[in-house]
Amino acid sequence: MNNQGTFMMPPAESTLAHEVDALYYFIYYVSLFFFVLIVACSLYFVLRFRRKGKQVERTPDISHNTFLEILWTVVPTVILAIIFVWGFRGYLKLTIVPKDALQIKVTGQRWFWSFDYPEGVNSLNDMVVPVGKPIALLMSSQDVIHSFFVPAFRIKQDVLPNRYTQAWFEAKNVGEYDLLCAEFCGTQHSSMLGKVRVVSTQDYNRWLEEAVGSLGAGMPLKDLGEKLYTSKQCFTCHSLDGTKIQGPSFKGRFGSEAVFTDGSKRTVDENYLRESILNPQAKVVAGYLPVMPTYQSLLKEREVDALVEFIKSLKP
Amino acid sequence: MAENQQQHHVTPLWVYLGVGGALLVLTVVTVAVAKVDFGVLVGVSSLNIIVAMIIASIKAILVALFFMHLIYDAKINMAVFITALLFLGVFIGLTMFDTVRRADVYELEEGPIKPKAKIYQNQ
Amino acid sequence: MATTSTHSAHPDYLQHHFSDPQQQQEAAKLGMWIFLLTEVLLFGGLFCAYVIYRSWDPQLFINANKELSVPLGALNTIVLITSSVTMALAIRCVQLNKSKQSAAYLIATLAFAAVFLVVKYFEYSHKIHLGQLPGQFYTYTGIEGNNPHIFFSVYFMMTGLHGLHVLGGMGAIGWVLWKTVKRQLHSEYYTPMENVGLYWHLVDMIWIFLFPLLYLIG
Amino acid sequence: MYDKALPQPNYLSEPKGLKSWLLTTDHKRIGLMYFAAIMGAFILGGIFAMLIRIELISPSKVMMGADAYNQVFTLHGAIMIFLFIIPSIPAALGNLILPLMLGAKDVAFPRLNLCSWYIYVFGALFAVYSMFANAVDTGWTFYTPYSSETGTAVISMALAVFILGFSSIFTGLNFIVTIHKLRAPGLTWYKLPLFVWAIYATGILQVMATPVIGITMVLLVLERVAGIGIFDPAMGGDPVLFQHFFWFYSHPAVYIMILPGMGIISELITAFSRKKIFGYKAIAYSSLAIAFISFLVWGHHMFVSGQSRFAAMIFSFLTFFVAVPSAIKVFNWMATLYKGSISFATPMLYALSFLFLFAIGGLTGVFLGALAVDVHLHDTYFVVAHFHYVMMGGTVVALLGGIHYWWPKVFGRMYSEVWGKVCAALVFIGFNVTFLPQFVMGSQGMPRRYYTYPEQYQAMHLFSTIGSWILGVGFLIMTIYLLHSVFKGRIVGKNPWGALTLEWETTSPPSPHNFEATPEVTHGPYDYDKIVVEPT
Repeated sequence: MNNQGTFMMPPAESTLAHEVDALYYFIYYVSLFFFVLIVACSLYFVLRFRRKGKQVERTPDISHNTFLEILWTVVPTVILAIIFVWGFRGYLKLTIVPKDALQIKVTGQRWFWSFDYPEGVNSLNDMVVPVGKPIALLMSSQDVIHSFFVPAFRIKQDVLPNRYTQAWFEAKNVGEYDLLCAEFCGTQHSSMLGKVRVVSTQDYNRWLEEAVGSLGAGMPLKDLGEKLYTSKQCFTCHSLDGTKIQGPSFKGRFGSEAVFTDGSKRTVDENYLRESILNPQAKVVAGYLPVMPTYQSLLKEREVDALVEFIKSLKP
Repeated sequence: MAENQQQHHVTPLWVYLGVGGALLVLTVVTVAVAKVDFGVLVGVSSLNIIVAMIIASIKAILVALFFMHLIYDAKINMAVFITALLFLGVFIGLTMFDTVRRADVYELEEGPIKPKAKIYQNQ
Repeated sequence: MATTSTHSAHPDYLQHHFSDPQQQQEAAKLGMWIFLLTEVLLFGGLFCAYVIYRSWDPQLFINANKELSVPLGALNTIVLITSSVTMALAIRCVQLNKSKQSAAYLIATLAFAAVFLVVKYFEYSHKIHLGQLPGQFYTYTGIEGNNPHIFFSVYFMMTGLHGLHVLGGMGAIGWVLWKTVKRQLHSEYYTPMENVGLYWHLVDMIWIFLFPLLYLIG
Repeated sequence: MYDKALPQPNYLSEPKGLKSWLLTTDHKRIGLMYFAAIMGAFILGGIFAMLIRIELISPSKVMMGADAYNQVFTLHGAIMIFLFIIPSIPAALGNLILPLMLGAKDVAFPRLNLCSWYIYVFGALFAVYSMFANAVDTGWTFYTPYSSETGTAVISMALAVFILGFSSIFTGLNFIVTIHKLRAPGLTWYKLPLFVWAIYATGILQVMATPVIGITMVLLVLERVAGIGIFDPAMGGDPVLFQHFFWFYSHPAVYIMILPGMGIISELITAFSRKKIFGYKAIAYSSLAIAFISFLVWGHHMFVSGQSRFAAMIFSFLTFFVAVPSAIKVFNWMATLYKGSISFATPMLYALSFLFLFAIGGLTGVFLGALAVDVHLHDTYFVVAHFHYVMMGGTVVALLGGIHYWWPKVFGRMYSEVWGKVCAALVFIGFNVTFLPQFVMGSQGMPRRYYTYPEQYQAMHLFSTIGSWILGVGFLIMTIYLLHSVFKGRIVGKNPWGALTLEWETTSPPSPHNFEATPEVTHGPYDYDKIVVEPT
């Protein structure tokens, strides 16, 4: 059942999406009916009773019509009551998380999403979930309010810094769906995008093992560092070719002289790199804003070493 | 619109002194009552706050009616004052609908995650 | 100014667009009451913050409340109530054309207001000395419960804003006192004093609610 | 057609001198000064709007960076709302027309009226200052904790809002007392024009809602300056509480914007179909009903903000009650057209386009009121399109209708009818072209306040930008012919439209004291069945 979505709505990919669409289109057609009624009536009256000629004549004394007024008060109220009840029932289904859901911890922070799986796997901006299984999202923010919004699943929930909020969905089809931030959160609010990759259960399990596996030995540090450079979103702020984005470029960084905002100087060595990863606000290079979030809980010991190795390997 | 004698209402002296005395007595009462613990009424944190509020409301009504001449004045002024209190109640009441009922479905949505959000820890 | 109102004498205090003094006084009083409505809702925001934070952490409010001195609060309440009484008597005297007595009562009201502010000054300096201040300036360690500074944020916001209104009230009373001494207010025209009286009674009424909420918890 | 000089004495020419204008207590002059200030704010806000639309032509950078874009859309929102649309109809047209409609010499407190204008200018200076002191980038909603930690000039903009709030309170207070106390003899409540009922309801809203935004802004400033931590999550505060404080004012504020617009539409529809209003009491009481129910529904702005589900249900339920009075009004206006004698002067074109646009705006509000659908539509371009349809399609179109309707009364000269119709068409077409595609973008999932956006919306954004240019052209031409008519327009008599409300019984422009003798009210405001007045 290919699901292209309609003119007004994106593809309905979650089990509840079609219910939201059903209510949307019910309101849409009721509104269309009343809108056409109002515009047609007004147009007809305006053309039928337009002023002909210059002379001014009296108009009839129609001051009110009790029946008509009761009608157009009661009918809208009844329709609105129906919409309210339908909307509230849908809302409860959207927000009450089913018992057997797979729980993923979502953390929103300034300008990327990080997902922690029960098995200890962490991925940034890229949530891999099995198809046909309810997924519960336990969400919190590290700094300002963000909002977890997946149009295809029709779910949206603000992510608050001081409280957990929850959302859930069950994807119907395998595929890749956009994840956006819907609450204004600063400079890169519009590029705080992510992907929800819905895969078959086997692929999901294979991905999980491979992800858990990569935590352990096997890959040489430099290659692991290069993989982390992309998967941990370093590329959004630090380039490899010398261009300045939100942060200094990694190209030829190692061994060069760094001048900080407070004017002090220091050569870039392993300790400085390690400290800048785990505690970025400690020493901020002059000309840059202290907006880098801490990776304290996001990187394992081995991953920090891998990143340092990778940065060291980027000769000028 | 003839220049009739403006019938400004002059409140008799004993009314002012009586109301003043009543207010002072009520202040003493409310301080004394605060020391007595009325125990906990179901649903409300403690009965003390209700008693304290009742006494304060009596004092406020006395001030409004006699000192602010609401009892002698045009009814529109009374209506304005009551509307103010009504909508103050609406403001607090509806906000409480949210803050008190946050844990309706899930306990974890109630209290703060941890006293300090991460961003401030390393500053 | 050709006004068609029948009576000849056009008192100086009557503004051109009102037809008679009665209408002007009622308009002024209604305007004042609407202004008092905005004051009630301005303080309402703080009362709402108080109620919400107390409902979240009642125990913290009870612990923090022990730091406030009830005698000083009660003294302030009595001082403000008597200042309300003297204010009401001042209006009564001006209605009976006893300007001298009215001026005396106004001075008494100013005195009581000053006493109120002095007591507030002692309370604040004591808290500043101990470090019981809102937000980041909170350094006091005697209260257990997380974020005890929330109580003092609410306390300083409410009593601070109320103190500002007392100060503003004293300015207004001073202005009315000057007009009474200048014989501009008399039994025919005392609207300014009446409106300042209304404002002063509202300031007193807000303190009547503040006192039990902040000082007499649990 | 007689081309004589303007009737002397009129409030425009006498007394003379700049000082007489700056220290005037004449409600008509204060109204004109407000009108000038408001149109300046509208142009400023409009420029920001055009910048946004140009930037959104393509997902990548067109002319400004992300920070600049965030500041531009914030300033567009803040200036348009606090400096233009809230004071526009009550302060400008209300000051000019309300006392005339009541047969009064002036508002109840003329000095307070002038003081509220100066407070408005003082607040506007704060807003303009914060524009140049590295602007504000929090959106006009100032949500904490972002607004309490961003480096931009949030403090001066918050103080601007705080000060502008007082200007709004004093205007509302002034009008409520004026309507209660200064009605001409014989002018009972049910003989009042519906514009007066609408201004009365708006006054109630201004007076009761604005203090709460005042205390909210004070708390926000203290949060940034003294770090009191009431809204700061790190110190035990709750950002959702800020949203409650903010929206308790901001939802009644959207009714402060639309109610006066509805009042103008009642005047226009009756005057130009020359027919008694259908359901006078229904429209009058629905204004008051909107005023009171609007205080109960603010939570529908926060359905997905982490609010409790119980509160979400209560707010959604109450939101549907606030929709009913608006629907009643639209049906009553439509019924007024029945068996009228309808002329298509420019104000009537604006009234008819109001019916069309406000119907769309109101009906799309129902989408956002239904809980399940709002979860998908919240904070998307669907919401942007909804509130532009109601605010611009509703209030601004009604304001333009009101400006054209009372233009001869205020200046004594008539604008060019041909250009008026051209601009009305341009505004109508440009508006729809700009905002209709945004409904579709929004429901497809395009979030609000996005500097770059997914590729699939590019065509619709381009279409919308072209619409904004048509709108811009429409407003430009309108400015030209209106300014031209102030000096060279055809001079008109007392009642160019043949309407029956009191303001048309005095000269245009009116004398400094409005009426030679206090008018005796004998007939209702819309008794077109009893009285025929020849337009002069």
